[in-house]
Amino acid sequence: MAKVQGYIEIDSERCKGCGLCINACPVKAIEFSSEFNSKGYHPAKYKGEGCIACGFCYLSCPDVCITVFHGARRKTPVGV
Amino acid sequence: MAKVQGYIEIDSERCKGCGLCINACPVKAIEFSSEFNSKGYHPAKYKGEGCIACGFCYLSCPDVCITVFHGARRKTPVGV
Amino acid sequence: MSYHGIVIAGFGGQGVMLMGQIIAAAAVIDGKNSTWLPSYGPEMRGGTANCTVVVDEKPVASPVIDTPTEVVAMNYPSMVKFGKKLKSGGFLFVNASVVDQKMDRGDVKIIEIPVNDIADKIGSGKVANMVMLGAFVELTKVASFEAVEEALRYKLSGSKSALLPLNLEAIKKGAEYARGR
Amino acid sequence: MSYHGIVIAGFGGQGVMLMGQIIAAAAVIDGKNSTWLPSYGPEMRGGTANCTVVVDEKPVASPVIDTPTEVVAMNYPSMVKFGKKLKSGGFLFVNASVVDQKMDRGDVKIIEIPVNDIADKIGSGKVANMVMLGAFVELTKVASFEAVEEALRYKLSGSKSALLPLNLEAIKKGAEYARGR
Amino acid sequence: METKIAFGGPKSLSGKEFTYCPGCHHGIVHRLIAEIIDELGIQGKTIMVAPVGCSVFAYEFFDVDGTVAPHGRALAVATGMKRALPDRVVFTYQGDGDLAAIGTAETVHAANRGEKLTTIFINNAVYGMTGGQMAPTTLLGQKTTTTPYGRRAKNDGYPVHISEMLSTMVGVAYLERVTVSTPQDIRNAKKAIRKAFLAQIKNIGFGLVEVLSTCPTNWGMSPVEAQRWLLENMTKEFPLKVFVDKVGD
Amino acid sequence: METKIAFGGPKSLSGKEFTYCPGCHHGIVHRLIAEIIDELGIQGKTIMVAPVGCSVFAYEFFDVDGTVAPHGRALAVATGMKRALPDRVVFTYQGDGDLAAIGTAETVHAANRGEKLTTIFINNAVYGMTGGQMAPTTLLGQKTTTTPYGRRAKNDGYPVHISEMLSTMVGVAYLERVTVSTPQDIRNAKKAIRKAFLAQIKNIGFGLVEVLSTCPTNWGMSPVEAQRWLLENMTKEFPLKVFVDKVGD
Amino acid sequence: MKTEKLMMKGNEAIAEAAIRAGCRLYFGYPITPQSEIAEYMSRRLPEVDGTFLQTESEVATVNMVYGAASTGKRVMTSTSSPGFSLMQEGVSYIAGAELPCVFVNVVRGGPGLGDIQPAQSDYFQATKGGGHGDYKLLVLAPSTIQEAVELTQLAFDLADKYRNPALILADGMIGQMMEPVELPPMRDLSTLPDHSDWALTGANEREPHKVTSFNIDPYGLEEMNKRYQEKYTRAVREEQRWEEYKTDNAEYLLVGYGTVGRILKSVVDKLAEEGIATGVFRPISLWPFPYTRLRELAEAVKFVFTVEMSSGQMVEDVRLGVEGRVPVHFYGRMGGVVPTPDEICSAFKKLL
Amino acid sequence: MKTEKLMMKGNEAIAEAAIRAGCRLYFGYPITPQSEIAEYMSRRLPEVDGTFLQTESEVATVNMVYGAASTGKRVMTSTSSPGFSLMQEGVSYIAGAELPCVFVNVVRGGPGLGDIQPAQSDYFQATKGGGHGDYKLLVLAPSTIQEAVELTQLAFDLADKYRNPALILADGMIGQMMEPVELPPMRDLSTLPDHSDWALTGANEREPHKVTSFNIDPYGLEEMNKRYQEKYTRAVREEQRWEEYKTDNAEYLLVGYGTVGRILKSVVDKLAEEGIATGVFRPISLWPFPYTRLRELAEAVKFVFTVEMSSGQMVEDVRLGVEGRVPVHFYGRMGGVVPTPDEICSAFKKLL
Ligand SMILES: Cc1ncc(C[n+]2csc(CCOP(=O)(O)OP(=O)(O)O)c2C)c(N)n1
Ligand SMILES: Cc1ncc(C[n+]2csc(CCOP(=O)(O)OP(=O)(O)O)c2C)c(N)n1
Ligand code: SF4
Ligand code: SF4
Ligand code: SF4
Ligand code: SF4
Ligand code: SF4
Ligand code: SF4
Ligand SMILES: [Mg+2]
Ligand SMILES: [Mg+2]
Repeated sequence: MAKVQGYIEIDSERCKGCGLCINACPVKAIEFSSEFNSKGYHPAKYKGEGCIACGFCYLSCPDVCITVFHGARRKTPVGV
Repeated sequence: MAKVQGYIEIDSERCKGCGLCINACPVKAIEFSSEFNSKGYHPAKYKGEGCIACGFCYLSCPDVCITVFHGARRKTPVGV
Repeated sequence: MSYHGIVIAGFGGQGVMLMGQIIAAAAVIDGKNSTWLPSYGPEMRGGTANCTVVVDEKPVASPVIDTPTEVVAMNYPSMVKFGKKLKSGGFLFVNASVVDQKMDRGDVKIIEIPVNDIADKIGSGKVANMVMLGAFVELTKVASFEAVEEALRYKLSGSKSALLPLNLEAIKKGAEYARGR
Repeated sequence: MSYHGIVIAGFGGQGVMLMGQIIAAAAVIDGKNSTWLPSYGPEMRGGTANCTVVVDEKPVASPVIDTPTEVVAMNYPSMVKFGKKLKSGGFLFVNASVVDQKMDRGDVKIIEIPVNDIADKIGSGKVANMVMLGAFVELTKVASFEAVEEALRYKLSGSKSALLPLNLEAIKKGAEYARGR
Repeated sequence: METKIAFGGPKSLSGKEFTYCPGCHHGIVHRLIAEIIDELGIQGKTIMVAPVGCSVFAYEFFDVDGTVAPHGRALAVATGMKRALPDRVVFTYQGDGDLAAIGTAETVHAANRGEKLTTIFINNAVYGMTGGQMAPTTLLGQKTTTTPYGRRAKNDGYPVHISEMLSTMVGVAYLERVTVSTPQDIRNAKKAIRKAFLAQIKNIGFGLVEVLSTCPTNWGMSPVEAQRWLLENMTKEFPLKVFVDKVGD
Repeated sequence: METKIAFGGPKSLSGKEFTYCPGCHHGIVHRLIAEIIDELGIQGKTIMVAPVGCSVFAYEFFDVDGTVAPHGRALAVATGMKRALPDRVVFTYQGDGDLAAIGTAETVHAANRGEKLTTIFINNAVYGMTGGQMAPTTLLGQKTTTTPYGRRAKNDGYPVHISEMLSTMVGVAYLERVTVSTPQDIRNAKKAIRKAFLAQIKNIGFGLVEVLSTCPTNWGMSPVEAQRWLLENMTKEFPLKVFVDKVGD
Repeated sequence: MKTEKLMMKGNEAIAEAAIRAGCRLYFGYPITPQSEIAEYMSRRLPEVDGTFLQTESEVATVNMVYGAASTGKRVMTSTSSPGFSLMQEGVSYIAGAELPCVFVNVVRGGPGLGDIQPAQSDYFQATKGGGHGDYKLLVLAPSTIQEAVELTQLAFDLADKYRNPALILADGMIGQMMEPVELPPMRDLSTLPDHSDWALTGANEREPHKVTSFNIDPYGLEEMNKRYQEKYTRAVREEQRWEEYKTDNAEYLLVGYGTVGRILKSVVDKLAEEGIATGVFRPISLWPFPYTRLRELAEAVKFVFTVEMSSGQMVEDVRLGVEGRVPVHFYGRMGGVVPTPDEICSAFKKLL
Repeated sequence: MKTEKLMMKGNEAIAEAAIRAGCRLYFGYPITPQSEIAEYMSRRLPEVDGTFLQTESEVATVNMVYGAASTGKRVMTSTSSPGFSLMQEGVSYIAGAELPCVFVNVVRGGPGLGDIQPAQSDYFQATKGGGHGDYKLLVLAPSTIQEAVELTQLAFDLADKYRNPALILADGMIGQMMEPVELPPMRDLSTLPDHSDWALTGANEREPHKVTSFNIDPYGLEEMNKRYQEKYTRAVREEQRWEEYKTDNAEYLLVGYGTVGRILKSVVDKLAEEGIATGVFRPISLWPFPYTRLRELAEAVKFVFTVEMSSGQMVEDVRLGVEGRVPVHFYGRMGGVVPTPDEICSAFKKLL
């Protein structure tokens, strides 16, 4: 089976920087941003490549910040 | 083993005439009195013979009315 | 007399509660007002039971009474306890089948009815309370016998209706005995 | 000034509660009266936290205050919320490391201290609150530095005593910065 | 052959006449408990906690210090006592309404904490004192004053099995279900009660004996019929069994 | 290859931001419940009962009718609702303090009656909301703000095993213990929650899912550490298991 | 429609009145002297497609009532003193969540386990708030069985009108006594008030409803409290109820509620025979207490004499009403003892 | 003996004061804003051979307190509003069984779940009887942490003196605030009152003791109630406590307890600056309420102004004390809002 291609979007304002998505991602495609969000957290951020759309990050996120997409990245973001 | 000889005494004022001792006695040595006690019950009464001191009546009596004795009947009653 | 303050008392199981209820209901059927107030509480199991019935032309103010106008004593302790509260000139009904002592009051009318004996005679000791009821109604005129019958018929409806004739018979015998005293 | 009504506010985790407790304790060590009153409630997790410290020569009547004489704002929302309640002529201490806007009040003394930067410089951002404390005590004279040290020593006793030198250093640096403004 | 008392009333009973209905098993169980207290020689250091239920007067029937707890809370009251006086022997005596309905939480947690307490649990499948309403342990189909059409699982739920439930708990040291419907049963019940006290005295944990009991009055049966009904029906739903025994012999 | 959402937030959530601490499992479980409500198409007939605990605001987080029950009484409140509206879907969401301490009696009796209700039980071994006190489910040796020397069985009793206890009851239709500490666990948990809802919808009986969850804040760990601690310690005391399944597939 | 008079026990009459008021949900736990309410409901509710559930405790009961009431349906429970104490947390929640429902407390002698005889020693608990927080129950005290029937129906209507729990405060005498009673007709359920604007019934094609007493923000919670207080102010204006007996030319005013209230009528009659002009003021709504009328009446008498089956609880409200205008005296029996007309007469005459 | 002043949180100071008063048994269930009492006890009691037990609920708590108190030992629990509501049945039993023990209710905004901010809306529950029956708690309301310490100790002594439960009625502010406090020395346990004449300790070489609130005979129960009432009458005579501040030449009397009581001092000072002579009457014993002194003071002022963090509860006792002599006005904040001195000043000045 060919490797699925995907990408994710993270609602960085909603994110609390808990790191559970980072911990869960099998391909290490997520990292902490060095920026703060308005809550004062370093939100998680997609590294921009490598996502295989496995959904682990979505499953692990306690704050429903992540949307996972099949296929190639689009420029227009898709709402949660 | 020789058959044990025994007798029982029943506190007939305390007795509520429930009949559990009568039901329990293996040798049918207890019966209801035809008299009333002051509570208005027909108390249980030892038939006067046959007791084998098995204690079943004592065990079954919910109102602690019965004392069971080993040996032959004495004239002077023994307190509970 | 239009006002009756009645206490009916006895051992649990002697049917004093039912007696009171029938009187209260019959009075209402006759167009009067009444209250029936039981002593209650399961803790009193095996002890004495009593109820207070008030019958009045006006709405009943107090269902508790100090001095009954009539007392029905189905056993000795009840006679002692309530007999002495009885209003002067009032009726004291005593179950003579079980009470052999006398109440020492000259100012009241003492009616002794051997209700258990009468009941036994018509076939069941269980209707001794109805015998007393018959005597009571006969002498106090607290209600009409028609109303008593209707009240009883209501109580003994359904599966218990077979018991009605025996109960009515007991009431009749009680009334007869009272009349014949 | 013998009366101080101080509000210290910031994000949870910025150490505003401890700051207030040290001030209150130090004032008591100096022989004054004080109260420390926290905003409380776990439901406020992640939200802002604040405490009110009242220092007075007389016993403190009200631990709640309408118009603080001093406000310490460790973040922007706190500055907005409490800065406007500040008494005319009072002190507004602002954590300049994280607040870049200005409070629009000409009638109060605004003291901006880049406490995180100063704390970072001495090795730990965690003591930013102590830097602010140093500056605050220096300018308000709410308590003596000896008393502050004693209060801190008490708080950081036992296993935490290793942290004492760093904290004292932070207080010193805060005071120096305030003096040098 | 010398005349001597083979069976006589225990001295840990106060001698007050029981207020129970004729043939009610409460009395038998009282006597067994008192015998055990006598035999273990603990009368002077025993404290009893009576429930609210027909046995509300039980604190008067035993010749030991005693109190009556709010309905269902006997095990909380007993916990307070035992924590205050760890070297005394504290026992509760509770009905099925008391222990298995309103007192469920206190029962579960005292057992689970392994409180060094002894509980005698009278399961008579009915609320005796208040006039025969459904108990948690009422059998399916059984008529009571609040299940006039018979207990229906759909509306009223299933009989609660307290011993089965508590048997999952580490804190429990002795747990047995008995009855007192035949002389042999009574002897067994006494052994169980002894062990439930020993579980406390030896500091092993919580001891409870569930006694399937009759309520002739509210079952509308004679005492002898009631025993028969119990043996035929209740023991099917609630099998007699040692659930936990950490006491040994 | 077309772009499509593989995983996105469920519509039965109100969209309000959760008030939980970073990394707290409450949020994951909320999402799973909402997904199930979406998938079963029951949003318009579901009523939620929130507890008192960190999830006290949960009735705001779901886009369904809701209320918050007094501490521990969610299942009594839910019973009242369900008896009034038998064709609605009513679920409770409760912490371990709420369900297994103060709410023990209500839990046991709702389960035992076989109420057609669904309960999600968050076991995080601690009282989250009030600041980290001991819960009934706190592990032996675990330090909390009321077991500063670690939980000692002798004084504080043993961890309570709710699922084991309820598994003895006839009224229970679905009962499983899960966790949400790995993606695989989360998938399992979702299946369990679905079945616990189906137990209600199909009128079989009471459904409960116990979710072993983290409380990073009161455990004093990072969210990732907390998950690890849970998998290493809590699952030993509380093994993951299907206890009752009358729902089938 | 049945209008003939039936002899009914108070407990059963209350139960039947509730059903005729449209109550189809009853949750309860047995306790003397009111278990007949539950027993009656267990027989009768299935006949009218209603639900009777015997609960595991009074704590569970009050919360089931909370749940059922939150669906907007008419629901009731009944208990006696210790049981109502156990319900206090739930009662406070129900009031805070503004849910209509009806409680019946058939009071018995206290405190603690006490006994099971008629008493009035739960007046404070009923009227001042046995639970925490600033809430009130609408409290109605019947003195006859007929009135118990009427007030039970009124309780449901007031509960709906104010979205607030109502309480029938009776005593063992009212519960156990039989009296002739005329029952109202069966209420058509479709005529019951519409609660679809707030009830929890599933958010189908509408915004979700939330029912709660919770507000983490004190200013928000204060707003909620203001809403409650507005309702209470309205009730104080509109719901004061009482009965007067021979107050017209009375020189002395006797005050008592419930069972005592009717006994006092006998007392007034007895005293009238002796030429002493007294009258009875019998509060029917204990909350809101009928201060207004009491104040008026008090101005016209020499003193006020309050009788209770308690150590003196309602007498505080009497004092608050009278405000020192004339002396307020008190006579009480405790522990379940019902005072007789004679003893009240002599207690009264000692004050002359 | 340690006499230096420590900065302590109210909750912790209360806990330490209890231990120093000889309390070695604490049962409790966490609830904000007083969980620190339990937490402190869990750390501290094992150090002094005492027992801390976290219970399964407040219902269990109050009954464990009952059990422990029945052994004659000093025992305490603490809770906040909803928790105290749950304890009401048990409180009534404890009062009925005449057991000494100490409750602490750190009141929060209600009703229902409400919030967790400081409030005074449980005054009625505390003073009139939240539970059923004719009983009273000895209720003490501290306004500083130092006073919380002293009243905690007093509470144990009064509880023993009257064989009656005592209640510290505080609020979230007292519980959470830190203030300097001087702690009393540790009480020698052997000096505690002897309860061996009634306590349940095992009937070794003596007649068994029975502790109960139960008496199936109403006349017997009435006798028990008379015994309670005698104690209460004595307490009314001996235990009225209050503080006055600048009442000497006051033209207006401000009345408030606890937290409000101390805030009122600021108000009086502020008003004095404006030349308005007011004084504060601060009840310390809420039951028995210090009616006697209030009545005296009320005669000398133009009106009385009562302030509470409630919709108006203690104000009823103020009215009962003042008895219409002068007007009684009220200002209250609800839901956990603490009034500030300024707003009270302006509310007051509107009345002039
Ligand atoms: C709080 C409270 N609720 C209810 C009651 C009434 N009540 C007294 S005993 C009892 C149940 C008794 O049944 P059980 O515990 O089974 O004991 P039994 O009488 O059958 O031995 C009830 C409900 C009460 N006294 N207190
Ligand atoms: C009657 C009552 N007692 C106590 C409390 C305080 N309280 C609020 S939440 C809570 C426990 C929370 O723990 P848990 O149920 O485990 O939920 P978590 O916060 O861990 O999710 C307690 C004791 C309360 N609100 N009401
Ligand atoms: S969907 Fe899978 S691969 Fe893609 S970012 Fe999330 S966890 Fe990583
Ligand atoms: S799991 Fe969610 S909240 Fe946590 S870091 Fe990732 S996106 Fe943020
Ligand atoms: S001891 Fe045995 S044989 Fe003798 S009377 Fe009793 S039961 Fe019968
Ligand atoms: S068992 Fe006891 S009470 Fe029953 S009849 Fe025999 S002696 Fe009497
Ligand atoms: S009612 Fe039942 S349980 Fe109670 S004493 Fe009578 S027989 Fe025994
Ligand atoms: S305290 Fe614990 S349970 Fe509560 S929100 Fe925070 S992490 Fe979650
Ligand atoms: Mg039973
Ligand atoms: Mg938890």
